[in-house]
Amino acid sequence: MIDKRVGSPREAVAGIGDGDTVMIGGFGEAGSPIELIHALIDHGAGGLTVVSNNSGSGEVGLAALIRAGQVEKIVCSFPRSANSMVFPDLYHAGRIELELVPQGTLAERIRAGGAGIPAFYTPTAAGTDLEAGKERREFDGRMCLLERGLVADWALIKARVADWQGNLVYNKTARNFSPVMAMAGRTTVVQASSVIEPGGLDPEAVITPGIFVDHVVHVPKPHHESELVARGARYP
Amino acid sequence: MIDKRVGSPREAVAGIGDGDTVMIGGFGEAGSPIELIHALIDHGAGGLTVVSNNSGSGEVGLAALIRAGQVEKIVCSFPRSANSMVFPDLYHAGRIELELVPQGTLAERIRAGGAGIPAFYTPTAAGTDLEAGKERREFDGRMCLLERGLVADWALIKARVADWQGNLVYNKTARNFSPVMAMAGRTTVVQASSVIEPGGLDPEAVITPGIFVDHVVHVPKPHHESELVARGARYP
Amino acid sequence: MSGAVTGLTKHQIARRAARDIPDGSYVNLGIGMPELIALFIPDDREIVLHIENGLLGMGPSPEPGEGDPELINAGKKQVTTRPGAAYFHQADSFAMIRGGHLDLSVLGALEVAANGDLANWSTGREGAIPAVGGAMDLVSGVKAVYVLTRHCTRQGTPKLVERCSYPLTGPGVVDRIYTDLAVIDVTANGFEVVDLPPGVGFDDVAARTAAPLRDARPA
Amino acid sequence: MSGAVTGLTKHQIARRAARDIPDGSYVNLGIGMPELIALFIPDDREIVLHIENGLLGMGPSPEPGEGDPELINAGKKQVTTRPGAAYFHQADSFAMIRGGHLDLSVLGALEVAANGDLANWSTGREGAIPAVGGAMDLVSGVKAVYVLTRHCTRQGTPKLVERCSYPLTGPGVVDRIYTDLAVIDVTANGFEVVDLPPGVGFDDVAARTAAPLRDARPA
Repeated sequence: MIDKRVGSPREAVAGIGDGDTVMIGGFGEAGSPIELIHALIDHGAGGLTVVSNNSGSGEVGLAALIRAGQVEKIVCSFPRSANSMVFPDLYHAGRIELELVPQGTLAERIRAGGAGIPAFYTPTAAGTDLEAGKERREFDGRMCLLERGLVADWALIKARVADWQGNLVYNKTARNFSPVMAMAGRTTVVQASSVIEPGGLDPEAVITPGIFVDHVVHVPKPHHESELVARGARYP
Repeated sequence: MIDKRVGSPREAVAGIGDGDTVMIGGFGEAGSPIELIHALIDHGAGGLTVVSNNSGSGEVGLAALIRAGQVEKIVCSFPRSANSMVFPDLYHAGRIELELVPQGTLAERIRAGGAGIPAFYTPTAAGTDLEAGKERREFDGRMCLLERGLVADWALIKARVADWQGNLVYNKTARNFSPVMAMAGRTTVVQASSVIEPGGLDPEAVITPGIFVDHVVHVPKPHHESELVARGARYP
Repeated sequence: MSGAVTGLTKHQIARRAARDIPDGSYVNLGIGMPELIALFIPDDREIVLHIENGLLGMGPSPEPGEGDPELINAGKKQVTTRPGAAYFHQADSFAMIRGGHLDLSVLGALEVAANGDLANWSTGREGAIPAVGGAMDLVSGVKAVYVLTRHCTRQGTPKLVERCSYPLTGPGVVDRIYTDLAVIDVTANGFEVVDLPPGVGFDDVAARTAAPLRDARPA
Repeated sequence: MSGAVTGLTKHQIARRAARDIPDGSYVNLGIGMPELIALFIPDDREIVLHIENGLLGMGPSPEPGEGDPELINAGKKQVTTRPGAAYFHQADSFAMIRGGHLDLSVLGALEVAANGDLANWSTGREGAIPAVGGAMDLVSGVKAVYVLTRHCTRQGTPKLVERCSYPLTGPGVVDRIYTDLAVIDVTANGFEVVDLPPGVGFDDVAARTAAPLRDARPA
């Protein structure tokens, strides 16, 4: 029988090791697997490379993971937030490395990694400062850059419903990076608000097939990052 | 108002010109837009390059289009069929050109074309006869081939339900190439068994967003190719 | 420089731009002034709004208390959906952008150059946190790029220039600029004024533009 | 060559291979003999069958009259689904394959070489219609590749060879071979027999194999 359920966020992230690369879903708070991130803070693995579109807000979730000093490098399209100085402070202190990637190139690099495509060409960022160090090549009269697929040791994502086999559906724009990160993570962990028996999801409407998922954790009422930030919460 | 409905398959394909490239959905009969293909036969455009996974069966649908002499070249992964000599006869007579592409590379090239990726590297077919003429390059110790994105003047596909804006859902394994062809066609025509008002599809379950679709034709009871072939039908 | 001139408010700029978006367009509105365009789409047109974090068919802001923190736009504000909406993941969203499926991207600017170069992601200032988001993808992929911006900075420095001094978002990408003082096309011959609001003269605009300007208004 | 020997039927070969597929595996079964494996999955195991035309969770053939011509497998035969099934498009399906997400691909063969080279898509014969389907994607992407085949052709020619004479599907890709006469691992040292059916001796197999063969059966 295929049953990918584990009992707690703590168990789900227990295998993350120092120096691992961890993809973390979400665009802002939408889709951010905040309970899994907090479990990773408790777990304590350090020297991590985090791949995530943003750098977190307030002092919870991803911002708290960064503040805890566990993140050595972040691969990111928009590491600025109106309400968090965690990343800027560490960045200015030279204590965290940033690889800045255009959002669409980031998404495509993650998909490519998950799809076994080692590299692709894109016109995005050609002729800008972000082409530094990248191979340039013209196709059909347009200058393009060679971009590499991204894979990660772990992907931590959030879903609305998971079945025991790891088939997933998401909630609205919280879907964002999660389906491609699920593909690119060697081990993919999902926290789902609802966990059901196989057969409960319409096969036509499954967004992430279970083959991409390793561990399913039931987190019935996940925190909303904006609510935690609004009331000045800190983790831990 | 956005209303992409047109009155008939004939109107939907009327713009196809001699020498155009036409992607045609389907894996075997599943997803093959047979009424649109028959309309293209009636329309008569010739010198076409067809991109499709197979070469048709019997003497209806894609096989009939080929037999009509309208196809100059086919880009295809599996142009053999147990019950059709249409393609083999023309191929042996030197009257149709074949570009043979592994199925996954074909799907990825179509997606790449639709996604604005001009080229990508894949390990598929490296070290085989199908690498002839392709650029080789090693990534992470694996030999890969450079493959180009594919776009087409037209994509002809079949869906289960379309709304007026062109949002689509499919039927089971008839989905196959249609979503990526919808992306890669400059003009995408869909025949749908059911056509409904916008708002009738669950936004979480839409497979092809309407942005990829240009014309929607209602074909309430599409023919099944295998049934036509079983009774020896020919088109026209 | 000519004397004081009163141009459009930011809402008026957005309204002016909205007038030019054809019925049936698929449009991405950038954060800030471009977002305001959504308020001014004429009733007789259906424009499908794309947000790059994964939605086609964005509707207005929710009523207070009705929103979902997981239904947000690129500016991370809560939004709603319209009939015909569809959700998709980031790679599919940027396939739409990069693949040229969107008709129009409307963005803000730090500077626009007469050759269409756009700078809007970084001041290049020492110590600033670099952050690019989807801007480079949008300008390189979408069929047409409009810029909405004040004609000059708060300090009065022209934002329309011969050559950008800030790092580029993309080279040669801007098609048209809507400012408080003018509607300006970016052409092979540089900036061309195609429309002016009441009370603004061509010379007022030329005096506040740091690049040659042609008057291309219909006679 | 040694005398007549009776090996396994094709159903018995499929049953033997099914025994070795671990619980919880994601598996793609090629057209022909590999398809038969689906009939012999032990009751106490859950194996998720992938079909490259867009389904995970393939079930058995439908009852007569119950099938849907749009729910077919790669061999274009009608199938059903199991609880937990999911449909997806071709690019996503081959992302699973190419990205190394499937545990096992089981394919037929024209020839397998001692270095793991597989030939199964073309006889290279003049005038044959070349057709490759998903075979090259499968062998280059999936974590493990098993071959199910008769040990020799109908003419008695060995299919396990030093070097393939037919065009390759992929170089160095085969991990294990199940034939009517043996289970053979492809190792850095070439072919190694790991199991024999009752009534078949190592020498019987060696005599019908056109490459060196080591006996690696557990003592």
